[in-house]
Amino acid sequence: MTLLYSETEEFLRDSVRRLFADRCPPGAVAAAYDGAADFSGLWKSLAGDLGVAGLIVPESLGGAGASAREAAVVLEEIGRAVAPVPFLSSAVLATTALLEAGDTALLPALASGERTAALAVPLTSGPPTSGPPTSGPARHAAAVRHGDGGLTGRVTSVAGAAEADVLVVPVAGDDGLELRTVARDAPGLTVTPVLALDMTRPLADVEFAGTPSARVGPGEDAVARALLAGAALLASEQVGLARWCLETTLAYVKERRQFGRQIGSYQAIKHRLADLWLEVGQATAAARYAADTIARGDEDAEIAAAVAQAYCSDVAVHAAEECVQLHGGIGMTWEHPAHLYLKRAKADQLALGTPYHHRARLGDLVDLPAS
Amino acid sequence: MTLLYSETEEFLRDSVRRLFADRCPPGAVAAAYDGAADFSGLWKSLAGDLGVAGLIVPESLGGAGASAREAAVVLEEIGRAVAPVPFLSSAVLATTALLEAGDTALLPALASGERTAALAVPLTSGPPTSGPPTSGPARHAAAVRHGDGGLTGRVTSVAGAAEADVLVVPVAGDDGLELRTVARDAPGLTVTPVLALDMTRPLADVEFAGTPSARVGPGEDAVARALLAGAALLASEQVGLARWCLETTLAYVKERRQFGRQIGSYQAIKHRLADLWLEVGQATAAARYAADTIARGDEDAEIAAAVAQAYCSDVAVHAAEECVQLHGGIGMTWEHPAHLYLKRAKADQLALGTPYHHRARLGDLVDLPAS
Amino acid sequence: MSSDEQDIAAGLSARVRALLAEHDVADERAFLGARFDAGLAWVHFPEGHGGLGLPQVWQRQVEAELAEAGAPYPDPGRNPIGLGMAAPTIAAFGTEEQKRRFLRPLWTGEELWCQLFSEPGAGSDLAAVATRAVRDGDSWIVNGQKVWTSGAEKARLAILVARTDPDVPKHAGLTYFVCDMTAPGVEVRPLRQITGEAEFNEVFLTDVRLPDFYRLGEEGQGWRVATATLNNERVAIGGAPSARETGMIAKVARAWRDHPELREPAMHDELMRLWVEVEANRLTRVRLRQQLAAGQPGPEGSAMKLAFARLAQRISGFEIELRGEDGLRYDDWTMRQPDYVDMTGRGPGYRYLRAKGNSIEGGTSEILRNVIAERVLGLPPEHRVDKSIPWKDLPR
Amino acid sequence: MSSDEQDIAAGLSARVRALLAEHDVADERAFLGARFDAGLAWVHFPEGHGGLGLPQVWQRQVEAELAEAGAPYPDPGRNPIGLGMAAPTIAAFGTEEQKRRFLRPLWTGEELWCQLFSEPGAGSDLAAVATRAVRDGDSWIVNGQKVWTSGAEKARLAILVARTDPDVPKHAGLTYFVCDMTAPGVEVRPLRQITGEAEFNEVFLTDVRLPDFYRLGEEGQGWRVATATLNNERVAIGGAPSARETGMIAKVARAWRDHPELREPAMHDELMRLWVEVEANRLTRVRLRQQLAAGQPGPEGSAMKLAFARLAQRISGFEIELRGEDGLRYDDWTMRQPDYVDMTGRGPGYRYLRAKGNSIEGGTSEILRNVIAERVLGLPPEHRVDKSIPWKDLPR
Repeated sequence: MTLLYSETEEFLRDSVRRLFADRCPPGAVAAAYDGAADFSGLWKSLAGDLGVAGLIVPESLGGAGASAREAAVVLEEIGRAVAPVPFLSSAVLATTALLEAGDTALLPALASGERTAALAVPLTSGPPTSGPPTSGPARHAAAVRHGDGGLTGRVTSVAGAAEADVLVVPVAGDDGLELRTVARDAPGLTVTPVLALDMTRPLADVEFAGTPSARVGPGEDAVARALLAGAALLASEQVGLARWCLETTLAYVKERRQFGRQIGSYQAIKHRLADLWLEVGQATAAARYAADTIARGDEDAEIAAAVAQAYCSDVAVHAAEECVQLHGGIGMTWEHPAHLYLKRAKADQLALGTPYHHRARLGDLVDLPAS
Repeated sequence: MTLLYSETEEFLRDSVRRLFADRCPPGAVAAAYDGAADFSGLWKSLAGDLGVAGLIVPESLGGAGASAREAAVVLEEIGRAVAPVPFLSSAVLATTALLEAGDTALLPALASGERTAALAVPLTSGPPTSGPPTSGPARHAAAVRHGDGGLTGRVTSVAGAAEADVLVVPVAGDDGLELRTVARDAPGLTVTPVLALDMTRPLADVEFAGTPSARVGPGEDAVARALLAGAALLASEQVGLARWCLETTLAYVKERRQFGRQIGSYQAIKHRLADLWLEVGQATAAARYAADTIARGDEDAEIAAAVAQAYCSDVAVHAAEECVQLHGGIGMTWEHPAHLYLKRAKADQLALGTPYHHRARLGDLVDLPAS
Repeated sequence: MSSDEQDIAAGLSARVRALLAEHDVADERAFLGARFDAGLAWVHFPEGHGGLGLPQVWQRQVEAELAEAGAPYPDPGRNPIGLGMAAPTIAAFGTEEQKRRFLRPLWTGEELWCQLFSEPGAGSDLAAVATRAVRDGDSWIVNGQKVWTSGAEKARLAILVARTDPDVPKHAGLTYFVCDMTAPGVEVRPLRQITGEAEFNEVFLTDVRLPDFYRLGEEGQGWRVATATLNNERVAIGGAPSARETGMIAKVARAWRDHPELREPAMHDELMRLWVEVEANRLTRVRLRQQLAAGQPGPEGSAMKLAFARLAQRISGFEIELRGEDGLRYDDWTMRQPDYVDMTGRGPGYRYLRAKGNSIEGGTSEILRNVIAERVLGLPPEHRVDKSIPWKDLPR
Repeated sequence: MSSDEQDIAAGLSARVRALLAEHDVADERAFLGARFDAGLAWVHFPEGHGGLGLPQVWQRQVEAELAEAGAPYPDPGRNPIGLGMAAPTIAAFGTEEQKRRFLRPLWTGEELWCQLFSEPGAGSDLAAVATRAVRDGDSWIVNGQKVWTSGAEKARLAILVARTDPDVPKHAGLTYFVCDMTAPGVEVRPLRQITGEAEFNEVFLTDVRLPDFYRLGEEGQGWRVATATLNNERVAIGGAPSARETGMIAKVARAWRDHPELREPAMHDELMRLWVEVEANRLTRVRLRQQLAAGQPGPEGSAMKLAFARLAQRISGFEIELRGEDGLRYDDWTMRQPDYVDMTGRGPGYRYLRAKGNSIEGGTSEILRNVIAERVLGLPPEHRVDKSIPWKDLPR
C-alpha cells in the first residue's frame, strides 16, 4: 500500500493537466453558466485521445486495465481545472456499475470514448451501508420500475445524463434491484437539464414513460460498488480543487498590497493559510488511501471512502471559501475564476453523500453507533 | 425588559467585588485543591454581612425581596473571582426549590445566612423539558425513596452538600415527586466529598440509609423551577468568568514581549481576541436576558435559559482556554490563576446540562425537533 | 421631559400639523420638497437646509407624527448613498452654496447619488486611491478607475475621492469631490458578480472635468472627509434588532419544519448551534439599542457586521447541505442589474453566494477585527510602512 | 541493494554477532558500553564515539538485529534530552575531547541530561535569554533563571544557552555550554503545573562556575548551535504513525462503546468528526513516512505537532462533556514529580489539562504556524524590530 504517486501516475497527470490548460481555461468553463458552451470536444479528447475513459476497464474489454488510483489522479486534475467533463459520471459511476453487473456489451465503447454513459441516480445518493445499519439505507431505493410496457419512473438530479449516449438505470424488479441500459434516444425517455449551482457538472431530471431497455445484470451490488467507488474517488477531485484554491490564494496574497505591505505578510492571513495547507495535506493522504483501497479491493474501502468524503468535502469548501475571501472584492466577481471553484466545491460536498451522511455511516462501520 | 444593569445592581456588584478582592485572592482559592482551605468565613460574610443569601427570598420570609437579576450580578462576580462559595447551590438551587414547594420554615434561616442548604441532585442535571419532549426527560428522576424507615438511596456529585447544614431532597413518593429536608447531621446520612476537576465548587456523594426527613411540599415543579433558575443564572457566572479571562489576557498580551514586540501586536492574536471579545459581549446579552425572564416569570424563560446555557458555557471554556494558551508557559503553571478559571469553566460547561443537552432541549421548545 | 423640551416637542408638532395642512401627502415629490423647506427633513441639519439645528433625537418624533398621517418618506433603499452618506458629509463639510445646490434634490429623490471610493488597487486600503485629479484653472480634470459602485447607472451625482498630490504621504494627498455622473468621460460598466447578477459597476473616468465648486472640503483634506462619510456608513450597517428567528435562520428553520424528510439527525446540533448564535446576536442588538437609548453607546456596534457576516455565511452554507437536491439547484444565472437586493430572497444557492460578499463589502471582516482589536481593545496597531513616505514612492 | 550496500549490511551483522557473542545482554550497562565501543550505538556518529561514520539509515538494521537477540537498549523516555538533543549537538559541534568526555556515559545512561534553554522572559523567543555567562580566566561565571526543565532533579549535566555579549544584537551574543548540574550555585525547584504535578523545574543559577572546556562551539555561536539542537527536537516530535484509533481518540471511542447510557445523539456527529480527523492525520503520517523512505521528505512533518495539539485538546475537551459526572471528577491533585508522563493515561480530567500544554511546549502552535507560513508557504516574514539593535537596548 502506498499513498504516494507512481511515475506512471505523474505522467498521466501531466498529460491531463496540459490538455485542460489548452482546452478549458477558466474563461471557457464559465461559459457553462450562460448555456453557451459545448464541451463534448474536450471530453472526446480526454476520453479518446488520452484514453482515460477506460482507465478502470480491463484490457480484455478494451480498457487500460489500470485502477482507481489512476482514475483518482485524473480526478485531481479535473478538480484543479473545474473541468466540465463527465469522467466521474461515465468513467467511474456508470463504468463501475456495468463492470460489477457483468456487462461486456457496452463497456468497450465506453472505454474507447466512443460512447458516454450515466448512472441514473440522484447525484446526492451516498453509498448504502453494508451490514446491519443504524443510519442510512442498506439498499439503494430504485425510483424506476420495469413492466410489460417498458420502464416507468423518474430520477432527478442525474449527473451527466444530458451528455450521455446511454443511461445505466437501477430498476426495481421482482428479484430485487437490476441494472438496465437505455439509449439516450429511446422512445418515452425525457431528459430535462437542470439549472444548477454548479454548472460544470451538469445535472438533468430523467423521466421514463414506457421506455424500452436492456437488462445487464443484478443491480444491488453494482449500484453499491459504483456509489462507493464514486465517493472514494470524488475525494481526489476535492483535493485537486482545494489545492488550486490554496495555490492561487498564496500567489495572490504574496502579490496584493494593502497599507503598503503584501497582505500575505499579515499574521492572521498567514495562520489561516498555514491551517488550510495542513488540511489540504491531510486531505491528500485521506483521498489517496481511499483510492488505493478501491484499487486493491481492500476490505477497508468502505471506511476509507467514508473518511475521505467526510474530510475532503469540507476541506474543498473551506479552501474555496478562503480563496474568495482572501481575494477580497475581486474574488466576488464573475471575471475571476474563484467562483467556479466555490460552486463546484459546494456541489461536491453534497455529491454522493454529505459529510454528515458519511460520518453517520462511518459510525456504523467502526462500531460507534449514534445511539 | 432591560438587559442593562441598574444602579442598584452595580452597587451590589461593587460590594461583592470588594469582598472577594479582600478575602479570596487567587492564591487563597488555589488552596482548595490541596484540601487545606476553609471558606466558611467568606461565605458567612457574603451571605450574612452583604445579605446576598436572601436575594431572591421575599421580604416576608426575611429575604431581600430582590430578584434573579440581582442574583445574576452576584454570580458574575463569583465567576470573576472563581469564588468558592455555595451561592448557586444554596441561594439559588435549594432556595428556589423551597420557595416553589411552599417552605416557610427553613427559608428565613437561609435568607439570613444562618444556615446553608443544598439541593440533592447531581450537578450535571439539566432542567427537564416542559410539554411533550422528544429529547431529554420530562421529569426529574428521583434517586431517593421514602419509606417507613426513612429515606434510602444515593445521589452522586451534589454541589455544596458538604458545606450545607440542610439537604433539600427530591424524593419519589406515591403521588409523584416530593421535596423533603434532611439535617446534615441526621442519622443514616453519609456525605462523601469528591475529588473534583473543579474544587472551587465542591461536590459530594450523598447516601441515605434510613434517614429521617421532613416533608416540605410537592417536588415536581420545585425541582424543575430550581434547575431552570440554576441554568439561567449559571450563565452569568460563566460571563463573569469569561470576562476575567479576556481582561487578564488583554493585559498580558499588551505587556509581554517576544521578538521585541508586545505579543498583542501580532495580528493573529489580535483577531482571536477580537472574536473572543465579540463572544463575551453576546454572552452577556444572552445571560442578562435569561436572568431577566426568570425575574419577571416570563414565559420565554425556558428558551432564554437554554440559549444562555448553550451559548455561555462554550464561551467561558473558550475564554479560559485562550487565557491559558496566550499566557504561554506561565498559563500552564499552578502559580498563575488561569488554571482555576479553566477548571471552573470546564466544570460549569457540564453543570446543569451540557450545551449539547440545552441545544437538544431548545429544539423541542422552538419546534425544531431532532427528527 | 424638561419644560424646554416640552416647548420643542410642541413646536415640532405644530410644524408637522402646518405641513400636513398645507400640502397634499399624495403628491410625493412636492410633499417631500415642502417637508424639506419646513425644516423637517433632518431636524439636526442647519435651518434653510432641511433642518432646524436641533439635536438628532427629535427626528424620531417627526417621523412618528408624519408616519401616522400617512405622509410619504424617502425610501432609503432608493437613494442609500445620497441619504446615508452624501447628505451628512455635505452638511458637515459643504459651503452654504453647496448645501443649497445639493441637499434639496437629494432629499426629494430628484437626484440619486452613488459612491466613487474603491478602486481595483484600493479596497481595504482606501487611502491608496490612484485616481488623479489635476487642477486646470477653475476646474479639475479627473482620470482613473473606480469599482464596486452600486446604483452608478441611475445616479446623477457621486461622492468621489481622488489623489491631488502624489508627492506627499498617501493620506495627505487626497481631495474629496462631488462628481457629475452625466459629465463627458464618465463611463459606467456593470460588474457581474458570482451570483450572476451585476449589483455593482465599474466606473471609468477619462478626462472628466469638474468645476472647483464640486470640491467638498479643502484640497488635501479628502481623507478626513471620507472618514466622516465612512463612519456614517458603519453606523448604518450596525443595524437594528429584529424579531426572533428572522432573516437567514428563518429560511433554514422553515425548511427543517416543512420537510421532515430532510432531517438528518446528525445535522440537528449544528442547526441549533446556529439558532442559538443568531438569538444571542439578536439579544446583543437589543442590548445595544438600550445602551444607546440610555446614552451609553457600547462598542459592540462595530462588531455586529462581523457577526452578521459570519452567521449569514455559516447558515447559508448549512442550508445547502440540508436541502439536498434543492441545494444543488439555482434559480437564474442571467446577468442583470437588480432593482433591489434581498440577501435572504431567492433560492438557497443565491443566498449562499451572496452571503460571501457580507465579509468583504463595507469593510472586510479582517479589517473589522483589526478595528476592534486596536480601537476597542487597545491592542498595539499593525506595523505600517506606508504612512510616512510620499505616495509615489510606495511599492505597488 | 548494491554490492557496496551488501558489504555494509554483512559487516554490520558480523559486528552485531561479535558483540552478542562477547557480552552478556543481561548486564544492561556493561552491554550498552560494549555496544558503544563497537560503534553500534549510533552508526552515523564518528568512529571512536559510538559510531562508524555510516549513513543513518543503517541504524535500523542494527536495532532490528539487536532487538531480535533481546539485547537491552537505552530507554528513550529515561534520557530524552541526552539522547535526542545533547548527543547530536555534541557530535556536530564538540571537540574530540568533549565527545570523549560526554558521549559514552550519556549513551549508557550513567549521566542523564536536561535542557536549560527557556527562561521566564524567553519562551517562544529563545534568542532573548538573559542568563549571563561572564568569562573569568579559564572559566565562566553563570547567573540567571531557567524554566521548563524536565528531569533537572535527576540530571547530571545540562545543555545551556547563555548570553555572553549584551552589546551586540540578540542572536549574536549567545554561547552554548554544557552545565554541570552538581556545581555549587545550581538550585532546582519543582514547578507545579495545572495538572497538580510538577513535570518540570525552575533552575536558578547563581555564580555557577563552568570550565571553558564546557563551552560547546565558539563564543557568540550559541544561536547556531541551539538551532541545530531544536531541529533535532522537532524531528523527534514529528512522531511515527500509529495504528488506527489509538491515543486520545481510543479513550473516547471506548467510553462511547462501553457506556451506551452516555450517548447523547447530538454528540455523535462531533465524535465522528474527531475520529475522521484523527484518521486523516494518521494517514498523513503514514504518507510522510513513505515519502521519507522514498527520499522525498515532505514539509508536512512540521505541521504534525500542530495537528496533534489541536486534536488532543479537542478530543479531551469532548471526552469530559461526554463522560458527564465522571468528567467532573479528578484522580489526584497531589503535587509530585512523575517518573513518566503518559498524556493519555490517568483520567479524563488529567488528559484535558495536560493536553493544554501540547500547544505550548516545544514550540507554540502560533510559532509553528509562523514557521509553516514563512518556510513552507513562502509568505513574507513578520516585521522584526529586534534583529538589528544591541540586546541591551531592546525594550523588555
